[in-house]
Amino acid sequence: MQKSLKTEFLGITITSPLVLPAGVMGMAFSGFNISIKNGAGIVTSKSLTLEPRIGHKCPVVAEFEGGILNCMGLCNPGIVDGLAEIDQFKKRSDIPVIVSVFATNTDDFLKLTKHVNKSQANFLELNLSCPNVFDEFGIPLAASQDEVHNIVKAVKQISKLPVIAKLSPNVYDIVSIAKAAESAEADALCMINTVGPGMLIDTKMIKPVLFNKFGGLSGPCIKPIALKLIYQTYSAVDIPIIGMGGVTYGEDAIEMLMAGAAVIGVGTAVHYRGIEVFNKINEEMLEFMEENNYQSLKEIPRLEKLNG
Amino acid sequence: MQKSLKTEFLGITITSPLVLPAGVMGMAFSGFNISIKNGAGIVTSKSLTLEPRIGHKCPVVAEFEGGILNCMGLCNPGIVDGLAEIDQFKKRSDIPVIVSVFATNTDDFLKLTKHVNKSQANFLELNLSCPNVFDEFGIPLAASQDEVHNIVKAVKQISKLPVIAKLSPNVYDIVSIAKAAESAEADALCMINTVGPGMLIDTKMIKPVLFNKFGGLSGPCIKPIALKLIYQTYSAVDIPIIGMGGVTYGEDAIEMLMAGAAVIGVGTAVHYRGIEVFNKINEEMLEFMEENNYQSLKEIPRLEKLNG
Amino acid sequence: MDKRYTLKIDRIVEETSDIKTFTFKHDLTAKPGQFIMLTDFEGGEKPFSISECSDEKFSITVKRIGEFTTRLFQKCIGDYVSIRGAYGSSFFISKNKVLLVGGGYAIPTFYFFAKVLLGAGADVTLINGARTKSEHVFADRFHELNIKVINTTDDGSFGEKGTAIEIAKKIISQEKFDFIYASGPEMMMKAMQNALQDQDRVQDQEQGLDYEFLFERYMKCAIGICGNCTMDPLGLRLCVEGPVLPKCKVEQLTEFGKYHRDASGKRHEF
Amino acid sequence: MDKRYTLKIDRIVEETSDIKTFTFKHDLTAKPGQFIMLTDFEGGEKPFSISECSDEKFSITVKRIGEFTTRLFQKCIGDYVSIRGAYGSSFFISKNKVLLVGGGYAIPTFYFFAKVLLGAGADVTLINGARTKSEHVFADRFHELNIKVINTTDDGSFGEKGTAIEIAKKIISQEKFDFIYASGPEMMMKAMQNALQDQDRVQDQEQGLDYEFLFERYMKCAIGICGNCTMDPLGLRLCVEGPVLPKCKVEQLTEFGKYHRDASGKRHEF
Ligand SMILES: Cc1cc2nc3c(=O)[nH]c(=O)nc-3n(C[C@H](O)[C@H](O)[C@H](O)COP(=O)(O)OP(=O)(O)OC[C@H]3O[C@@H](n4cnc5c(N)ncnc54)[C@H](O)[C@@H]3O)c2cc1C
Ligand SMILES: Cc1cc2nc3c(=O)[nH]c(=O)nc-3n(C[C@H](O)[C@H](O)[C@H](O)COP(=O)(O)OP(=O)(O)OC[C@H]3O[C@@H](n4cnc5c(N)ncnc54)[C@H](O)[C@@H]3O)c2cc1C
Ligand SMILES: Cc1cc2nc3c(=O)[nH]c(=O)nc-3n(C[C@H](O)[C@H](O)[C@H](O)COP(=O)(O)O)c2cc1C
Ligand SMILES: Cc1cc2nc3c(=O)[nH]c(=O)nc-3n(C[C@H](O)[C@H](O)[C@H](O)COP(=O)(O)O)c2cc1C
Ligand code: FES
Ligand code: FES
Repeated sequence: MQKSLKTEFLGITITSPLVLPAGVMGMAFSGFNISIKNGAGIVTSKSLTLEPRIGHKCPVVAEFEGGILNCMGLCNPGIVDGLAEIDQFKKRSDIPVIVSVFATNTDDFLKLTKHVNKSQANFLELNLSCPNVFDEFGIPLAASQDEVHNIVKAVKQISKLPVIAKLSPNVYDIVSIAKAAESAEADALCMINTVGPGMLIDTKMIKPVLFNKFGGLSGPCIKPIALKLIYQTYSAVDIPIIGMGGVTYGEDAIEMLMAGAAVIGVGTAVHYRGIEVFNKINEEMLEFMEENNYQSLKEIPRLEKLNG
Repeated sequence: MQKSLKTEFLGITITSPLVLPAGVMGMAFSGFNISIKNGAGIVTSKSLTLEPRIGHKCPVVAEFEGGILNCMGLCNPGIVDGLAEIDQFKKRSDIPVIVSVFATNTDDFLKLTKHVNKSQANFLELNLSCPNVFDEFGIPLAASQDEVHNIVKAVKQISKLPVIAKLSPNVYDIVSIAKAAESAEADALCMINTVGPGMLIDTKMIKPVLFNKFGGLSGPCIKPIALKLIYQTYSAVDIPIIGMGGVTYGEDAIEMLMAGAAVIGVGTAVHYRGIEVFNKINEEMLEFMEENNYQSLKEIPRLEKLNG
Repeated sequence: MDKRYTLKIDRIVEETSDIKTFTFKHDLTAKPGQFIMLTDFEGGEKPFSISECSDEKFSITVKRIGEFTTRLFQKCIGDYVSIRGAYGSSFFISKNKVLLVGGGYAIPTFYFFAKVLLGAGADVTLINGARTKSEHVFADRFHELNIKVINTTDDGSFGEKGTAIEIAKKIISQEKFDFIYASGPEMMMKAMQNALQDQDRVQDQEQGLDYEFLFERYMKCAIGICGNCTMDPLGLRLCVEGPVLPKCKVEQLTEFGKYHRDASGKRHEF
Repeated sequence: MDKRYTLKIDRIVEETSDIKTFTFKHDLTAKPGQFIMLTDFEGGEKPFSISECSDEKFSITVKRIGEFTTRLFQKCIGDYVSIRGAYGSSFFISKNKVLLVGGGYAIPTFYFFAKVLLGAGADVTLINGARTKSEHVFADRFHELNIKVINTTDDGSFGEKGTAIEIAKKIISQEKFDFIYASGPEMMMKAMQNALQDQDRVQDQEQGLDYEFLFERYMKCAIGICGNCTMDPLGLRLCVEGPVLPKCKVEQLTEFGKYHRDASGKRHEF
């Protein structure tokens, strides 16, 4: 039998489990085009906000051994123009689109949801990973069970689309956050967002390399952190997980599946291996299946769940 | 004038600002010997506990792109045998020794301190980075201002040696933790301990690579996280910082200094560049000083402090 | 890993009142058409084409436009700036008869390119345009090369009178070129494309004249991940698949000469 | 980055009731004396010397001792185990007359080594010892090589009667060797060192007989960071600077034949 990467995600059939994650290649409909041409099975928009944002001043990326730092600053053309790009994409393609939205409070998330309801997108992803907004106990929004629960719950009440909660890795107890989202009826989780943040210094000019000083880590070196958090979460919740963080080769994607991911995001690897990375990883996953005698993704086993 | 790496740390003159950090090369007095022969200016013992610990079952290390995971599990011969190794080292060398101790509560830290008071060590380092002990609010010990404050304060009351608090990077607000240690009269801070933890999976055997499943990240890829946390802390406290995390080349050490470190730990790099790494980095720092016309470490500027 | 290099400015040449060439001692090993990202860590990191490049040094030629380039113009020899790259695609190196058409700050990259073309044995004609004499650059440097140079200004104050495109139109109707390269304002390149298409119709060629254009889009990461510089509808990332695009791609670009995206990703008409 | 390889057991040979050789199809590119770390991810990862090594395959020869090796003995052909390495120092490859002295599970690494020595043109004598016939290994394989083999057992049940050291003592007093290599229990190697020192006194040589010993210490990381395997007082990490140590180092080891450290770093007398 022909090995296949076909799978289902929240009821929609996809030809590859690889997801273009939020913010990578992601302002223009043509960024989606080229990603699916190169083998992505789902695409995610840049996180859209109510108003356009030009983001932080450059430099907004810096490389280090094992990954990159970025402080794009959520630059995006705003929800209206952003959705227009998605609709333009959807005119030509039926590949599912996740629209990512970002806000710092429930009201704004609801406003964004209303916009999204009128779009052609397939899924709504809530970027709940903001490290700069705190709840009443001084806990970052992304780490507050209550905030996560309340936002997801409110959005679920009005969203016409399945809702995905995108979680931050920088929390003490990922399981409680994941459960808070699940109990608010999130349809899926997306994890992980960038790690850290971190900083690099130019030793000649004695300045932080990033103008914003700090930026989140992505790329190969965050894979171990992603796998651990995904595995813990998979062991504790029943909703599917979009697993991402450092996936660069087919092996990494298989690790994500074994840790419990339903589908797999490939972001920073676009830099390391070109936009063809999706096709390359698809190919490598098929080779792995061939070597290890799996017919379909479903057959690839998961790790035994953590107890407790 | 001859460029020099000579500097002072808590009143003791050292010939190199490079520190062998806790747990690296560190059960036997001979591990200290070889480190100082290769250019380290200060050595730190493995974190010692009241009783010997054999640590976790192997595999306890795993490599990935940009760093390594380890879950040694605080294996150590116990405080008595550990201090004996230090005393044996001190018979032959006057290079300063930091004795690192680990406990999960104030009482045990006090017992350890009493042992250390009778040893030849120069500094006492409290490993406060345990992710597995929680305070009454469910916050890990390392992230609890109160716990950190109380332990440091109690130890300071009886310690004959200057006390260094070793902080975890995995906290929401490093500044408040650092200030809690400072206000309890810690003499210095040591940061950062390992990041994460993370996990890797063997895709053929469908098992976590580490028998303990999870292990902390160290090595080049954690440098950005270390720099950021050290910089934030340096901007907020007045006590010296032992800066570490991924330092592998002279440039990295200079970055640490610019971020605000007083002296610099070099751990995982011993794997990448051999035990000669201390001499190599010393050499590279001198080259940097030559190129940029600094006569002494003191002349190397720090970044402007963060305000607030 | 792409390394960042922090370099001292080794030489500054004032080309015009608002164009300067900055030279750095550094082995960039770039190809013609590629660019670097340059920052002073004071806010802003911008792409600049390479106007000269050898084993020991390279140059960029910069027009003062806004905040960033104004600050750059205040720097002196010995001041540090930090660069990364070279990035992006480069020009096809023809061995035959080629025409280079450009204007303003976009022409100096052809100086680097012309030398490489000559090394490859090409027969090079250059149209170097500007609005007026005081904005015309690199005339003397191109003059020293073994190429045919046609200087033009819109107002006739230097060289022939007319836009670079008007001159180009004339010359391609008279001479047969194997390859055309253009670098300059987008609407100039659009006009160039029209001129080439007209010429193809006149000559009734099957293949048509082959060409490459050097594009500019707002760049942030320059390493192909942020998507800020993608061109519709192909999703070409100008920082990776560009800035030099071949005819077969250019012909498919629906946004060429129509709109571009700003730092937020919002579209703006030209 | 040192990669980990998860491999199927390709072949298992029962050497004795508690020694087995496991062969894997994998290009390890190891040098004689080096070791791999092997795990089944069920708790435990242990160092094993390489007893055979070519471009296509390699072998280890394992004695069943405790929990880990007992589990390993239950594995079948086709089962996976995971390895990393090869790690550590390797034997000096002499071109001259050499003596290899070893016993038990420590002898098979000399099979790999002897073949390399022969390739280098050395004249090889091997003393292969064991307590009794049923514990003696690799006799037939060594027999096939173009080397001089002396098999010994403590009880005389196979080959000459006596310990490997007793035989070695005799032979070095009779023949002149350029290099001696030993691999086996630490107290055996200590006895060997004493024998060599005695011989040096007898022969009144300036330099003395040169030698290398293969040591064992409790290893955890095998990449030189955890410090579990350091040997006093030099701080040699047996996983990096060892397991093969040259005479000049061995002579300085104060812990040799005296104590070793366990998994906690605690010292234990031999
Ligand atoms: C591939 C490429 C090569 C270039 N080569 C040169 C060159 O050799 N010489 C030269 O003088 N200029 C070159 N530019 C343009 C140069 O990067 C901008 O002129 C410069 O960034 C303007 O900065 P500013 O702050 O002074 O002006 P601003 O006031 O910030 O902007 C003025 C204009 O420049 C555009 N711009 C600003 N930042 C960027 C950016 N990061 N990427 C693209 N466009 C931007 C804006 O859209 C705006 O229209 C090149 C651009 C690209 C994309
Ligand atoms: C460089 C080196 C090469 C070796 N080569 C071989 C070989 O080729 N064949 C072979 O059979 N054995 C070899 N060993 C020894 C082998 O690693 C141990 O015998 C094995 O780990 C015992 O495991 P166990 O769980 O069965 O026994 P346990 O019951 O765990 O231990 C039995 C004994 O083995 C020692 N030991 C246990 N774990 C380790 C470890 N990780 N590192 C070092 N010593 C350990 C203990 O100190 C104890 O004395 C080698 C050891 C080293 C250091
Ligand atoms: C340049 C860049 C921009 C990003 N922008 C967003 C964003 O807007 N919203 C979001 O949820 N995640 C964003 N991310 C995070 C990614 O979606 C992803 O979670 C992360 O990069 C880890 O995956 P990777 O290692 O495969 O890149 C961004 C990442 C990068 C590198
Ligand atoms: C193998 C290993 C063991 C460690 N053991 C300890 C320890 O016992 N106590 C402690 O405070 N830190 C321990 N650490 C953390 C280091 O001291 C250091 O904080 C960390 O590795 C970051 O520095 P590096 O990237 O230079 O290694 C250990 C690190 C490693 C790699
Ligand atoms: S500038 Fe980011 S993709 Fe081109
Ligand atoms: S086993 Fe860790 S240093 Fe040798």
